[in-house]
Amino acid sequence: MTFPWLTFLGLLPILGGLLLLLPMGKGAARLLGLGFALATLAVGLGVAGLYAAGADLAVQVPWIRAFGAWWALDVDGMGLAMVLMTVVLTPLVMLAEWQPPAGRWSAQVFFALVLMLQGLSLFVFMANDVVLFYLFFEATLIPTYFLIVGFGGPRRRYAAVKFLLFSLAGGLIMLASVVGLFAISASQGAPSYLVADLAQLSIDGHVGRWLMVGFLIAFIIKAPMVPLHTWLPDAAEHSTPGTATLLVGVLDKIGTFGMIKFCLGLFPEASLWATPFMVWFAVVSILWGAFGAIGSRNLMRLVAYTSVSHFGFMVLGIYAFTQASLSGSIFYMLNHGFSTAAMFLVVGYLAKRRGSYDIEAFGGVQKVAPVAAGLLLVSGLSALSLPGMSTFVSEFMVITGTWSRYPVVTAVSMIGVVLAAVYVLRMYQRTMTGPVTDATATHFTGRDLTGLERAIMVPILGVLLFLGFVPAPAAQLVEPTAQAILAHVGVTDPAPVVKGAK
Amino acid sequence: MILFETIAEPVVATGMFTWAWTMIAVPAVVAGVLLLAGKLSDAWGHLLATAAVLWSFAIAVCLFGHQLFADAGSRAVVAPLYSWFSVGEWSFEVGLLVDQLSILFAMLITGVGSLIHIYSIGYMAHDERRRRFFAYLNLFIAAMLLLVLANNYLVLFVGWEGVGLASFLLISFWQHKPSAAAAGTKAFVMNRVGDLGMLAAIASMLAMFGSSSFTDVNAGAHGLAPQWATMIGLFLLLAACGKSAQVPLQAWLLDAMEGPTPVSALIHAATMVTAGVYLVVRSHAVFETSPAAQLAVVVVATVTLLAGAWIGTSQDDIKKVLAGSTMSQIGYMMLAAGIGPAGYAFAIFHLLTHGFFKANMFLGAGSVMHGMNDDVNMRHYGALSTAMKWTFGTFAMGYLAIIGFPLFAGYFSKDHIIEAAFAQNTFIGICALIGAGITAFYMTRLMLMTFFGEKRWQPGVHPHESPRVMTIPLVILAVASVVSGLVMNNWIQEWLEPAVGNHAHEVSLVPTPVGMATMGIVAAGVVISYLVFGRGSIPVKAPATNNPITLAGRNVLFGDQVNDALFVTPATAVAAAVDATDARGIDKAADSSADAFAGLSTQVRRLETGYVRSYALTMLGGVLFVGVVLILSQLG
Amino acid sequence: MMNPENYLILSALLFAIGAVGVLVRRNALVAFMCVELMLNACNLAFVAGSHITGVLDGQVVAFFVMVVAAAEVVVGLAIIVSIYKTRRSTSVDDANLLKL
Amino acid sequence: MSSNLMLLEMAAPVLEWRALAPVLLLFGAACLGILVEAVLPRAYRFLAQLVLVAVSVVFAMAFLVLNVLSAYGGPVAMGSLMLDGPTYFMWAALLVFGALALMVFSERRLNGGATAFAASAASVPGSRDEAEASAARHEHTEVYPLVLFALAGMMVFLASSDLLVMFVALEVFSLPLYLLSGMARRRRLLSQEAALKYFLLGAFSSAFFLFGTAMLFVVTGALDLHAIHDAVAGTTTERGLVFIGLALLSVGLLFKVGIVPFHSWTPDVYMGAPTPVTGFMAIATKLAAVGATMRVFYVALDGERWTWQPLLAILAVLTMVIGVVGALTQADIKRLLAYSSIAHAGFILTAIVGASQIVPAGQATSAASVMFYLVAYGFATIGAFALVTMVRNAAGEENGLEAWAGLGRKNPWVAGLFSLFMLSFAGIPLTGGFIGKWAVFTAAWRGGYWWLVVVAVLVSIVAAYLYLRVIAVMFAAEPAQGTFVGHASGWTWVPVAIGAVATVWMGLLPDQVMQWAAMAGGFLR
Repeated sequence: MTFPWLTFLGLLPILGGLLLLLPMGKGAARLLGLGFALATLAVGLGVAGLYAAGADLAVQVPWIRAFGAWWALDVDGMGLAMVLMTVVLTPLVMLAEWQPPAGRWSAQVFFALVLMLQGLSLFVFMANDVVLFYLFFEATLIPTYFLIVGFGGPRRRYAAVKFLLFSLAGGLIMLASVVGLFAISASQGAPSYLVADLAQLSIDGHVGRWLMVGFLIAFIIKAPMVPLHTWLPDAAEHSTPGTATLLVGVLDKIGTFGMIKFCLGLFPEASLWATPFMVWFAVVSILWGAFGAIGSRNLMRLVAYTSVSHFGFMVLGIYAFTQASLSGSIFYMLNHGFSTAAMFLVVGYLAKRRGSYDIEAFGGVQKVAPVAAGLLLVSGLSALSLPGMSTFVSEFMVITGTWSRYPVVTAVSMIGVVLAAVYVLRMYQRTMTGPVTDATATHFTGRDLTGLERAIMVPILGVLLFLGFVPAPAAQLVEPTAQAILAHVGVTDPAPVVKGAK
Repeated sequence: MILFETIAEPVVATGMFTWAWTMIAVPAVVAGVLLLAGKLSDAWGHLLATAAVLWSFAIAVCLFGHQLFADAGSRAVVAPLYSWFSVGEWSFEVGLLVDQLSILFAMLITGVGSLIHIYSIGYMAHDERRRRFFAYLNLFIAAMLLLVLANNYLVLFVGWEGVGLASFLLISFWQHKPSAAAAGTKAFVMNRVGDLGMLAAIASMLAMFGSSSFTDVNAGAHGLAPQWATMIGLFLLLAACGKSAQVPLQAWLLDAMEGPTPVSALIHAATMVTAGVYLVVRSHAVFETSPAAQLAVVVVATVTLLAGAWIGTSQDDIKKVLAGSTMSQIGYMMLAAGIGPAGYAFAIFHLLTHGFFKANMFLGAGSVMHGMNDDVNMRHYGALSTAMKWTFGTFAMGYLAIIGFPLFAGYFSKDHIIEAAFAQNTFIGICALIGAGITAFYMTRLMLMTFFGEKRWQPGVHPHESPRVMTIPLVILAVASVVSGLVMNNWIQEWLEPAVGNHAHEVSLVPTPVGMATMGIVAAGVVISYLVFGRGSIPVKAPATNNPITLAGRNVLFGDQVNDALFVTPATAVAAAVDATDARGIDKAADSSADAFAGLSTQVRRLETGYVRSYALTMLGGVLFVGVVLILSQLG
Repeated sequence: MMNPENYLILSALLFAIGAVGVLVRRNALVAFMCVELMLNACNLAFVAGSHITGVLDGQVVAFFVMVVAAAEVVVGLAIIVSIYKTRRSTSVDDANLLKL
Repeated sequence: MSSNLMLLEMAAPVLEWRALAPVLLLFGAACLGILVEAVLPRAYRFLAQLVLVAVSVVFAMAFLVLNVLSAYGGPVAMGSLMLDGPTYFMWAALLVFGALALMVFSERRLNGGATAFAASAASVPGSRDEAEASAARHEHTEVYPLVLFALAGMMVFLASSDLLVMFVALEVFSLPLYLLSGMARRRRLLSQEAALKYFLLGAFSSAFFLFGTAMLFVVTGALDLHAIHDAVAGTTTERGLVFIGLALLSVGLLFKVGIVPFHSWTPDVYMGAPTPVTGFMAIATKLAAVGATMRVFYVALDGERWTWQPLLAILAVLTMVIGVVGALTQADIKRLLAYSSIAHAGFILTAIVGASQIVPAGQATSAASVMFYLVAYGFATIGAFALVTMVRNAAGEENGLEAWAGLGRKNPWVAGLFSLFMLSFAGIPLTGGFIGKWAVFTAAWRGGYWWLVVVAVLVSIVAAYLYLRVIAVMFAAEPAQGTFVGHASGWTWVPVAIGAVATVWMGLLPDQVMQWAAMAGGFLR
């Protein structure tokens, strides 16, 4: 048996996190944590290399035999994209949170929780068994909860409980579906929770629909989509930027990831049935999130709402069922991770100096801290999907792909593109431009970003720019997943209307 | 009319043409270097940036020369760069199309761009953020070149948004001024509205043709269903309206004058705002398939050319007058482009000449402001013709060119458009004619208020001529304003024909009847303007008026008010409603369901009275309950 | 001979009286005696059942139940006495600290 | 007890000593324990009891394993006990949990050298007698034999295939628990009140159990479950009596499980009883009662399943809802855990309702799922109650939730482990609680009760809040004044550690336990 790379990849940070729970010096703890994160990054890149080389990474060991559950891990293009995003973002988050907020828990605990969260998330993206997925899906909530409660803002208790309850509610509804899957699987022979085996069952009709809805509700809450999104702005507002990055950038991806892998993968017929509803639902999210961002008076809330809008695009792309839109959605997931990370971290830098996330508290920062302002602008541009940023490519894929099937829906959703410009630039305008306010002068003069803070942004923006100009590798990575899913669902792209144009 | 078969397939780039990408890459890289290097490059940044544009200009000129001497069939060259990405059946290549149309643009952009870079060295000399300014300018040059050199709509769109970004950055360059920051945001957002059109157009093209390359779209356009041809045409028009400040997306352009004047000259007069015209001409095959879309272009153009002129008559800010004028002139170009094959070449012709004379005048205005302590109010000017001789002289060339003084650049290019308009539709022609008259009126007003009459200078202002580094570009542009019409008059139609599929008309230097009429109207405009503004003194403060025409003009035809009423206010209200729904609707529901459970919990706990006898009673009740259920289940 | 089912009815009545007694009597001792009454009602039912079915087990059960009841009395009295010593009251309604 | 009129001669009862050894060892040790109390001086009693307990439990376990390994089972003691898979599994579980609970009983460091039990349970609280007994460091080492009796009674209870034996066993394990409930060292009034309530209601419920038995006996003429099953299947006329019997029998069983509406005693008793006893009751009673319930319903009343399935389904819903909702606003941690135990009984009941008894080899029956759940729940319960004993104020144990505020700062380990157990109760993955919950839901769905699963899932959402609230209090609130974590000895820490490890182990790698449960999954008739 070859070395179980995927198991190792997921366990490494978890072990690191557990190790960090032991008493040790603060400096040592942080270095150790960072070391584990970097080691995980290295292993993650190694896994990517192996994947590229065509190695079979799949692990499949009986786990709970009585229920046909397997310790089954594997990565496809989408999974690998998410894995890479996670392993890259984690060390950056650690560096950005090198000094957790005063009066909260210690950096050691933060690092430990981040590592555990990372490991659990990695398993989520690699799990190839429904129960295994569910297990880690729910388990990620715990470290996240503590990350919010232990390090967040004034209303962190409320926000953390809200986050956990919304997520758990979704998760438990999904549990009902998971249980139902077993009953069906068992009634059709030997029970198995392997995704591949369940996909073979082609569960149609009412049963399939109801089971699909169970999964879908969980993912809708996770993604989050209107009207089950209100936990996100609160959670983001009352957590640290690093936590928010992991929460929105990585964890929320499980929502869209799950829709593709489980809703579409296990219930193709039911998913098609849900399409009209989901498409409009996505549009509502896009616009709602955008308007929410426009109305936000708090920077973290604003970024959170932008994410609601962006998740709307991802969902739209998923339920448009074209190669372009679906590939675009997956690519969007990757890009959004980095884009949100950039936004949250820069906002964090600003808030660390100003001591407030309120938009009103800023003004004229550009004059005294041009680098911070510039980075905020670039991050914002990535959020509004400016060409040259990878976010553009994915949004373009989603929009054009969806257009070829639902032009009217897409046209409505595109209002979100304009609103994106409004919320990003208005935010920039109100905080960074104008005359230098007294508060800005006090808090920002001579306190532009430090070298470390700038260095953290380099890989994030670097990825966004690189994939903006050279998106082909990422597109090639995710496209096979999209193809496979579409083939499984049994949908083909609409052919060009005008024949022989090309 | 179907003309696609006349379009030659471009040949693949060889030799010199393989260098075409450096036109874009060099300014882009320099922009990046200047931004990343920070203060290190303060000392030499502007020089490097200027050199970068000159490099691009040199390449453009070389390519143009190459094309001039090549035979007509191999002039259009495509230079594939790399495969951007592909998904499903769609693949998106990054490639450059250097054809007769794009090379003219490239030269205009890099040529005027170079002059403006040079001019800016002087103009921005005292600005502490000059390096950053040059970086943005270079970014703009790169994006604009990408826009015009792209060989497919998607890459064009990248450039399209890139210039939007550069425009945003440059308009709000003086960020400490809230008005500048707001203007930048406004420009970007309104451009984004237009971008939706672009995005929708590309999406439709992909759905229709499975490709967004010019070749495929032009080849397939005739196969479009009429409604889709119209839709794509309207989408493209929307895009063009946004970028070219055409009604109804015109409101941002006047505010854009908040940017430094070289920016206004380069971006908001000579190059970027004309991208809409380029787009329409480039997409001629689509428009030719849809008369409705063409009509829409013509209507928009006519409305805009009149609206812009109207605005120009009533503004006191010299740059805003010029901006109104720009709108109006672009209206002419759009009109020509909308007319169809008869007008394409004239549209481009006017675009080029306008690029020269408007850049000339903007830079001239900048020079005036430079001498007037950055005051832009013409009512504070007067009698500058003696104080700034070079500026005045060059500005006068531009003036003559724009009003269409015989043999000056505008005379050729605009007259052709008016003629073509008459050939299309008399009403449109008359509108275009009236526009020419108004143009003469407001430009004369500008000249009179700025350079003639008595001094109305504010205290402490000592007008002086600008340094050489600023006047030399003015001179070069003035020369171009004078001669470019004459030079290109006969040549351009034939040159562009393979690229845009226009019909070459016979053009002569002898005025046609329409040309005569135009001259008459223009003369009338000049005379009326002189009668109004040339004889009496001009009040330093704008006189109060109830004249609705003047009021509308001063308020930019209430564009902002309309936008506020139609979009900003509703959007703000929706945002507030969303906020309220989240907080008082959804969250409240969640919170109150929690409260409900807490209340329920209290009630449930009350069942635990602490009295053992009541517990026993509960048990006995339970027994009865069990019995009832059993009986019911037997019945049911 | 009486219909043995009457014994069952009697036992049910006794059982019901016992149950109601537990509900209505405040004195812990009396309440406990009512429980004993219920147990004895069961005994009656067993014996009657034994008679009806002809299986002797029912009668054996009665003996077991008596023993168990005796054990219950021991424990019960211990508890009641100790609480009486503390509170000077055997009213079950006074033992009302644990609630909600 | 199967004799009939034709065979009146007395046959000497045949006892399978080896099979019964686990039970007999415990009974024997308990009796010896009583002797110890009578014979040995105070100073040696504690040690002697410990030795007795240890020896008996270890040997009982050894015999149990031996019997399992040699596949030694079937009806024993003349058919009064049934040694089948569930019996062995639950016996083993009882022995393990009993041993862990007894360790917590033995903790003396926390309380300044005294156990959690009254120095002299018979003396009046606050009296001189009590003070003197305390001063003399008297202690009730009788608790050990009492627990052994209870444990042995429970083992018999869940194994008995005869309703009379079941009744006797019910009393055998209940009576010691009544006493144990009243023996708290602190807050003795509450403790005595708990004992009184528990006793009265317990006796009341056993009367119902007995009367139900009588009714079934009247109809079927049989006491052993198998015969009842056969007889009920053949009965067409006396359905009414069968139903009365079924209903009353259920009352007695469900009372012990803590099913609504027979749950009222639970919060009061859990709260009033000494915490180690609560911990023991919470799992051991539940386990034994659930085992016996399943045995009665699956073995004796299997033919009536269409009758009792809807009934139990409704009761399951009621139980889950009342348990969870009642716990939501509790301010006392033990009371909260009591309501929580009610809720768990409801979740367990869903699987019992599902009644999927015949499944392909290697898969889990309802019984297997329930047993897994009980084990997972048991480890968490033992650990949680052991931790409850450690949180103290100057006067002793501190159970007020508001006083637990900020415990995470004071002692992250205690708060962290308690959170782990809370998460397991909440059914969050990576804990045994999740796998258990998933298993019981699966069993319910398999039995066709998918709607019950949906309801259970919805209730679980509220339940999650309940446990989360405790975690939030410990970690997110500002530390409360005057509360501290006492220094416990290994007697407390070892059960906690075992509970924690087992909880995580069953959450991550549940296969082994699940296999055991699955192998043991069928009741023999």
